[in-house]
Amino acid sequence: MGELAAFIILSCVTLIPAVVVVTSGNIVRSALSLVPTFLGVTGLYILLHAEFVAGIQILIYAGAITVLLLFVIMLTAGGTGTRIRQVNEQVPLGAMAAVWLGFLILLVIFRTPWQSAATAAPQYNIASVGTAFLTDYVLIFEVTSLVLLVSLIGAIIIARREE
Amino acid sequence: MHVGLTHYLAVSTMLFCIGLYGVLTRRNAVAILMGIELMLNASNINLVAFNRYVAPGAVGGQTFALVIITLAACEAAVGLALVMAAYRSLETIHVDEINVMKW
Amino acid sequence: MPKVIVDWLYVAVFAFVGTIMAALPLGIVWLLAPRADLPQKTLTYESGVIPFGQAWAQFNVRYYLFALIFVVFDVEVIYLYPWAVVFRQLGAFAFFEMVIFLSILLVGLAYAWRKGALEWA
Amino acid sequence: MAWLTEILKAVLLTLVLFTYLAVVTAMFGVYLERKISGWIQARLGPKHVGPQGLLQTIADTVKLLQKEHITPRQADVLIFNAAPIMVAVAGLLDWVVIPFGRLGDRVLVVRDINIGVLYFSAMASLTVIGILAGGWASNNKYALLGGLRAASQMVSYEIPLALGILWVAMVAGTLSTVGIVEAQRGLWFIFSVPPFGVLAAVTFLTAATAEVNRVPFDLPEAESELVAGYFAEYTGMRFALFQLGEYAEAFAMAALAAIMFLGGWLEPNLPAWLWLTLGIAGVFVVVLLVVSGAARELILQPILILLALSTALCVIMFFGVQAGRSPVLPSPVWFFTKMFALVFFLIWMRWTYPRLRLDQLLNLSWKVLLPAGLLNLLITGFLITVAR
Repeated sequence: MGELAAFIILSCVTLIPAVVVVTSGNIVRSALSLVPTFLGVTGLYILLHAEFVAGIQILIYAGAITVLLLFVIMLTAGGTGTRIRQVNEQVPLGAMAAVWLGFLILLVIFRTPWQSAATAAPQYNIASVGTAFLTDYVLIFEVTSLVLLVSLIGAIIIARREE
Repeated sequence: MHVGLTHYLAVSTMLFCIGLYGVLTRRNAVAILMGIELMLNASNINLVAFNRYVAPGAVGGQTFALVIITLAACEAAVGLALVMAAYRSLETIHVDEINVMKW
Repeated sequence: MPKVIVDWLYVAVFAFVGTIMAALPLGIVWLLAPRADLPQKTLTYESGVIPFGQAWAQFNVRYYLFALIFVVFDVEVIYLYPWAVVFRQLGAFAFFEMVIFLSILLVGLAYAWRKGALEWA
Repeated sequence: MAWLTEILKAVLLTLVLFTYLAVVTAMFGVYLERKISGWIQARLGPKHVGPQGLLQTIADTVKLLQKEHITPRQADVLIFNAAPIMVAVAGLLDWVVIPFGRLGDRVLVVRDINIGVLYFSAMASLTVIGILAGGWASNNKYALLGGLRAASQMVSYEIPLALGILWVAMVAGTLSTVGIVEAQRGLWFIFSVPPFGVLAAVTFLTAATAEVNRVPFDLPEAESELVAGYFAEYTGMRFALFQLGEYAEAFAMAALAAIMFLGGWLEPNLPAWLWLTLGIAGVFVVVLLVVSGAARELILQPILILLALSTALCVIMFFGVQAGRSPVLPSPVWFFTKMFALVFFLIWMRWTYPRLRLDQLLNLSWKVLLPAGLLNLLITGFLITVAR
């Protein structure tokens, strides 16, 4: 009962601001609406007992990526974007594509007999995630740092060109 | 009623489609990136939900969710650097106005 | 109820009730404070000079560079958290994995430093 | 209906904690700041409202409640109103994981979240969005510039802050704040693995000062250049909410530093003779000051008061340890002593160092604190690995 209520509330907290993100005519409001969406997703992670992922979600998505987006908005369009048309001429097409794809995926999801193994909630902790990274997924772990390095260098080169 | 795997998958599908709609209909490159972030979040919900319901003993899903968060951050950093570069040479960040291949 | 759920239930309640509590004084002000709309008063404050143009103009691109480097290193930090908790149990192997991880990233820092992305000029 | 009782308890705790923040950190914090600033500049500070001006900030709050809210014509009203609330709530959420002490088996903490310190830094990072939003929504050049400056400064120092936290997490082997305090039963972390504990503490405190935009890192608010920066357009209670968030966060940083490096609520474990020596030394200095007449100097009076208080503490501790009581004083006393000592330190720094330039500020973060923090982590990790 309580779980379902929490799930419904969190879904609304996630989905309603997400709609604002893609429909608002004011780009800064769009970017700020991302924050409740990300926090709602954090709540869903908590319901799934993935506490560490939830903490990272707040730290990276809400605390870093949103800030980066806001910076770029303020450095380029600024608030002047508020009076400029934000959508292209593909709105009906895009809406149709999104609804159709959503319908198909939902159909697949509801018709698939999922094998839910879990009945009792598992207890995850940060130590198991850390152990997984440092033993089973060590290659991913090291390659991640390469990806970070490459994107850092690439982004610096692109952003600083012509200076 | 019990909250099961399908509930999470349904929410994540909706989030994914909202993000897709944003990507398809926005003119502003930053807004398109926001749509992509929403889609990546949707995929993360899927990963963590599958982890919890299908393989509750392991943490593979959570690990992959972390990797996707990392990739999302890299994507945002590089994508937004491209936006800044485009803005400085073309003075616009609307993708339907960026139509030269060389400048 | 599992501990995780209770913990974060508290966090959610704190955020919700905290928002109400923070908005409360604004409501009290709405009741108590005088209101008089004068055109001069709602003018943007620029130390008495009549403002020109919009504030929503452009600023230096360097702000973006710092935000960019921040995001990359913030992501690096999220891998340090689980490592810090478990490296003691996993021994030397885990330690050297982190040394490799960090040295690759330090190359990035050195690159940014060398290219002057860390300068404010 | 277990969850309903939990929600009720949570609501009650929110009310308690919010009141604590409003009264102890915001009101008393502002009072302390003004009083100590006054002392350092050889003036009296607030004096007229209540004994020693204690009620000054309450009067100020009542005044602020009657102030008109001015919304600039060109502002984005919704975001303009939401931004101060967001900053205040982020300041409140920091306190969920701060343990105040321990009575018997109960730890006085709202929730001991498993990922405690990670949670703390995640919540602290939310403040940036509120500040950026407030600066933008004002549609004022100074406010936006201040907001951008504040945001770039706060994100720059978030990494060294996290490195300081990580050092502690590494040595303690846990992220829970209660676990971190318990791990310091033998030795406070500032003294462990010398001198790297001190280095981590310095990294953390520097980054924390910058994170809460205090002098010498107060460029975003620089009242002489930016007319208060991102809250230039905020009046009355909205302005007060920004201040509340800022003081809540500053105190939370001091509290976290006390928890991570100074043993939180744990009592210093010193032998009786040391307490006695400290006490006698304190009494000696106080007597010397009074006899020589130096105590009549205005600027020495606060020092005299602080000295007398710590001397009293030493004497109490001596008799307590002699009587074989352990712990001598209730644990929250120690927590608050340490926290207020760090708050005093922050205010003291404010009147000691000049404001940094923007390039110096960024250099300090990226070229000094970040490499130092990373090396500190690696060397300490190496030492711990070798010691095993």
